[in-house]
Amino acid sequence: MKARVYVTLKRGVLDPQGKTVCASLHQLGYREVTDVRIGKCMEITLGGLPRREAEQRLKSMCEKLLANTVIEDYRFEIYEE
Amino acid sequence: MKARVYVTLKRGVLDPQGKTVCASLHQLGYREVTDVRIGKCMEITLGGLPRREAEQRLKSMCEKLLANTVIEDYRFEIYEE
Amino acid sequence: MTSEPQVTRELALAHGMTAEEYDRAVAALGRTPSYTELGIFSVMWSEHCSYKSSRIHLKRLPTEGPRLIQGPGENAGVVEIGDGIVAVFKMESHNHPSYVEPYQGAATGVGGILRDIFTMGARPIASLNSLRFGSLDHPRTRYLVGGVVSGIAGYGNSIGVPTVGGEIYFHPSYNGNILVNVFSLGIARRDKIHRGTAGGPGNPVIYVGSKTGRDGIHGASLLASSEFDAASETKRPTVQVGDPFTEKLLLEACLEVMKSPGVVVGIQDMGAAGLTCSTVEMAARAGTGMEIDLDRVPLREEGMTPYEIMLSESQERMLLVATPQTERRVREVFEKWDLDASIIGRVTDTGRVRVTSRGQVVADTPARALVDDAPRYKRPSARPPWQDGLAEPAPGSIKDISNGTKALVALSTSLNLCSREEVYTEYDHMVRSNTVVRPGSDAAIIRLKGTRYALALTVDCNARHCYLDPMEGARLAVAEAARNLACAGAVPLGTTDCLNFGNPEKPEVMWQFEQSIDGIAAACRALDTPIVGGNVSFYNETEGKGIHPTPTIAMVGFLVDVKGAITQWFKREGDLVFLLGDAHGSLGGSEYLALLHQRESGRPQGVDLERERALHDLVRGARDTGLVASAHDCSEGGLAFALLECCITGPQGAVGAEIKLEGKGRLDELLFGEAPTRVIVSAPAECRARLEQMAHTASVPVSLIGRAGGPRLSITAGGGTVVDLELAPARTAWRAALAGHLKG
Amino acid sequence: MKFGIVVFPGSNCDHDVYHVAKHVLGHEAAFLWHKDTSFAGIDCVVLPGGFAHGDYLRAGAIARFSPIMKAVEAFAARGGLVFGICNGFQVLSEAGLLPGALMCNAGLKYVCRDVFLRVERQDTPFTARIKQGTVLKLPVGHGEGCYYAPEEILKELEEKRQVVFRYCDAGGQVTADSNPNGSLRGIAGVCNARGNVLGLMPHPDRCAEEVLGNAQGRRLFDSIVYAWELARRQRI
Ligand SMILES: Nc1ncnc2c1ncn2[C@@H]1O[C@H](COP(=O)(O)OP(=O)(O)O)[C@@H](O)[C@H]1O
Ligand SMILES: [Mg+2]
Repeated sequence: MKARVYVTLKRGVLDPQGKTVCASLHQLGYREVTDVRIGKCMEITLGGLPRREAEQRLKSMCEKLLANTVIEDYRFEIYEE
Repeated sequence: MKARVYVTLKRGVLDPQGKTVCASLHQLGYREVTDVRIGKCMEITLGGLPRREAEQRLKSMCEKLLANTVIEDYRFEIYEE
Repeated sequence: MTSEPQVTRELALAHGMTAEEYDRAVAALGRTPSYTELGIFSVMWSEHCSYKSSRIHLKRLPTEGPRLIQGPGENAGVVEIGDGIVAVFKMESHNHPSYVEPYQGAATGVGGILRDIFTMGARPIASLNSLRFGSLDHPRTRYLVGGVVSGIAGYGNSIGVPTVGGEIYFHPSYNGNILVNVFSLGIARRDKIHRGTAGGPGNPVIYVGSKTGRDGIHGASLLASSEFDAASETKRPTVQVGDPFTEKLLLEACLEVMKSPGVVVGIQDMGAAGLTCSTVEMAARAGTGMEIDLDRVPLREEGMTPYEIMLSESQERMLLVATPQTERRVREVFEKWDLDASIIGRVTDTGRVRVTSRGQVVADTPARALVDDAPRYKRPSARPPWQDGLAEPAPGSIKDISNGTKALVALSTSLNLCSREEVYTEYDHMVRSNTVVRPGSDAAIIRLKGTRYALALTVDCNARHCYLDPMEGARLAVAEAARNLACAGAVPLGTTDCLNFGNPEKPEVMWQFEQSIDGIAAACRALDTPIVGGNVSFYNETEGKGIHPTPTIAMVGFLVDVKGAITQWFKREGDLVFLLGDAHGSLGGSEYLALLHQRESGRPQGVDLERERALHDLVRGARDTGLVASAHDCSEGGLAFALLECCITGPQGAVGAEIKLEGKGRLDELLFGEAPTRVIVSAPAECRARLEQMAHTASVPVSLIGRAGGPRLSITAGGGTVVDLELAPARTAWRAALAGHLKG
Repeated sequence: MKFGIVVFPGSNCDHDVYHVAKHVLGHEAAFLWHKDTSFAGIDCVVLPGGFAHGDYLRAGAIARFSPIMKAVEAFAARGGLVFGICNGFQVLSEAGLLPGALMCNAGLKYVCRDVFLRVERQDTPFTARIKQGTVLKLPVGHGEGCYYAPEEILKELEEKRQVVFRYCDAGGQVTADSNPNGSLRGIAGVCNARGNVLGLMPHPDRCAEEVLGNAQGRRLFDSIVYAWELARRQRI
């Protein structure tokens, strides 16, 4: 079983990277881009747990380690390969 | 229109960050995790282009700036809000 | 426009004001404040911005000296170096934000102190930090250490200012309140110093730097002005994320625009309380007023209210006053660096700060009243009854030792005494290519390019001493900082402090604070090192538990010639080892007692400031005569640990020593007892007579205690070997210990 | 001779290199602003250390698109000397002027300390005064210095002797312990096939004077001057 975890900055939190990349895209001529926000995406491989339990475990991993909930939001999706 | 761009390390390229996160998860008791790979996920907002064109533009943004194709793969999805 | 809440007394209380403070605000205005005005009063009169509990005591600090150009009151202090060059420095705390989000809290702390320096027209060239964390068995400690250190590194490295020194200690009193104190120093031409004044009615007021967002509304000011409790988690405003890249641009642009005289009339960073604090303070300092239009403030988010814009603590922003003739130049420079620069208003002669939004006046407050008429409290203070209980005669029932090797190894690999290399290698301590003595000696030394001058930097505080005896602890902290400078070969130029305490509404905390102020004042006077500025951080308490009083002292020293720099480690086989100062130390308040006997008790040995000063003069004098190869301050861990440090801290590897100590009494006290006014120096054998002669003239005790060389440190006392240690493995263990502790 | 030092927004070691070129070596030096599209009269272009554009996204990724980089590329194509130090190396590799990529340090942390380097060849302008096999002590200061290239590129680099510096221990042995960042094959510096473009992670600019306790970095700059003079004499 695999999971993809997405960790993104909360709305309203400054994203210096995104801002800078956006400006750079403009410079390169991609004027159609109006905003860029950069986050992390993690691909996690997990041993066989029932889906429900896996969901709970992932939630707690995110809260404890993978995301810093003071400034970041997270979401994840579970899938079978 | 929005796009999500995922940039991940190529298979075979060592991902020390993923390894460390995996080890930390073990330490925290999440023994079911067997692998973690960490990549970037970018949320790009773009002004109205036809979808086909948007795809082409995004591809070229990725090749030029958003990914370093020596070490990274990318993929993206376009969606309307 | 969204209508603003009606201002009531209750709302004022919810803003952290007292009923009297609210009445005072109403009186200052002559009417009920608007919502935005209430926000302005509440932040300006918060503890963090107004120093209402500390101001009357800070006045006792010595803030004058022949080299002092700018004392407290500006963004940073200024002292003369020579040849028209000045040093600009200050220290600030960022304790609360760093506990909430360690990486960003520490990072934005560094960003803030750097802005304080370049606001003055100085280029920052070195930083220090002083960190306190809880014990390792507290579940959050490791996370906090990792985050804080990486945050300091992330910001400082990226902006290209070397972090050349600092200190880190662990103690359970910081479990719920870590301390992150950051110091930065810049240099400038004396005639290019800028100040935060809004002179010249009619002059344009220009906003430069990042856009304003909703981050940190009521952040630093409120967070740092009340105790921490579980509710702060929910009350907590959005944490600010630092953007060192933008700050680097801001730094370059500001320095460029300040280079030509007359372009900038006044400039101030937007730190705590953001636009509010900068407009009010700049106008108050100049005795002028200001009119600003919030519609012209560059915003990052939509729909921000005037209240939010005035109180936002978004990072990497500055407020600048130019002239009608120079405003174009300002805009050109900021455009060159791809930064926003927007004229948001004008200086007026009304003495008021008038804020409009969409054509409506949302605030109109007197400037001076907000600063000068801020409440000032002489809070009750009292020596706590438990204080006497701490002074129990130190060794008490503790059994003496017959051999010190094991204890020495334990100390050298302990969390508080082991090498800090694991941390400082994460800081770029070499960028700008000025670092002559890197972290790891008593003081860091940086050269000043284009001159022969150098500066020595150190930051010190032994909070255990301050807990056991706040007045003496503060004196000891200043003495130690000055001693560290002397051991580097430098004369103190000036001092900045960061006074970290618990809740000032508690009489015992206020007593600790007052005692510390008096201790610092006395020591700075005696050692000729005026206070050029500083910071007070109260309310370092969680659920009623306060920290050890921690008045951190950062001191800057001067070397006329960089060639006179001294380091602490033994250099050559065969050099003689001397102890300058009193041989006797005390176990009271020692690291030995705390680590090996879990006792924090006894009186730290006090300092005789006259003798301390004589010792410093002697070390520097001996250096000038070419008589010292190394000099090391002998503090935590006592004589034995200081000797071990002389042996193993050198970057090239260990140099051993054979030491013979005279001394009656307890062996543990002889080896590990602590005392101020002691320095270990090494010198070539032929220097002995002259060094002893100089010491006698200076009335400083001197004893030849051994000789450097060999692969071991061996100490004999009373005819027997009391320490015998092979240094190569001891050095490896000392270096690796911190990483090991932190890995857990 | 005249050094041109590129200033990107976020460059930090531009002044350090300038100081070495002008005040330590006594040669001419000029800053080249990243928005400029051309330069003239420069004999060696240095891309200095720092965090160009904050190193956001990837170190060097944005800087490579600075207008000045076209001119640097053309200069290199004409055989001009181009020296990327630390962030400069990252920019050159992102720009494709040097092979491979610089990734996050294996230890995940920024690392600032002295390392030892083995000089792998003397026949480059940057090492002309340093014997092959010499062990130098230089400081590193980077968070993304782990050199990576696919196996076939590594092979090619070795065949063409493009690896100019490797991390080693004090005795010159390339070991895992002496490698500060996990670089493949201990690679600390590579040049292009022609040998006129060099990227190096450690900082010779931070150790070019005795007052700083180490002047070994000066040997690289002396080499550059020597090679340039040699080339000029040959031209005459
Ligand atoms: N402990 C102290 N000792 C001396 N001066 C102090 C101390 N605390 C604050 N000050 C001075 O009071 C002024 C206001 O400080 P502060 O509000 O911290 O500035 P900032 O707005 O940069 O935070 C500064 O000039 C500062 O140097
Ligand atoms: Mg300030």
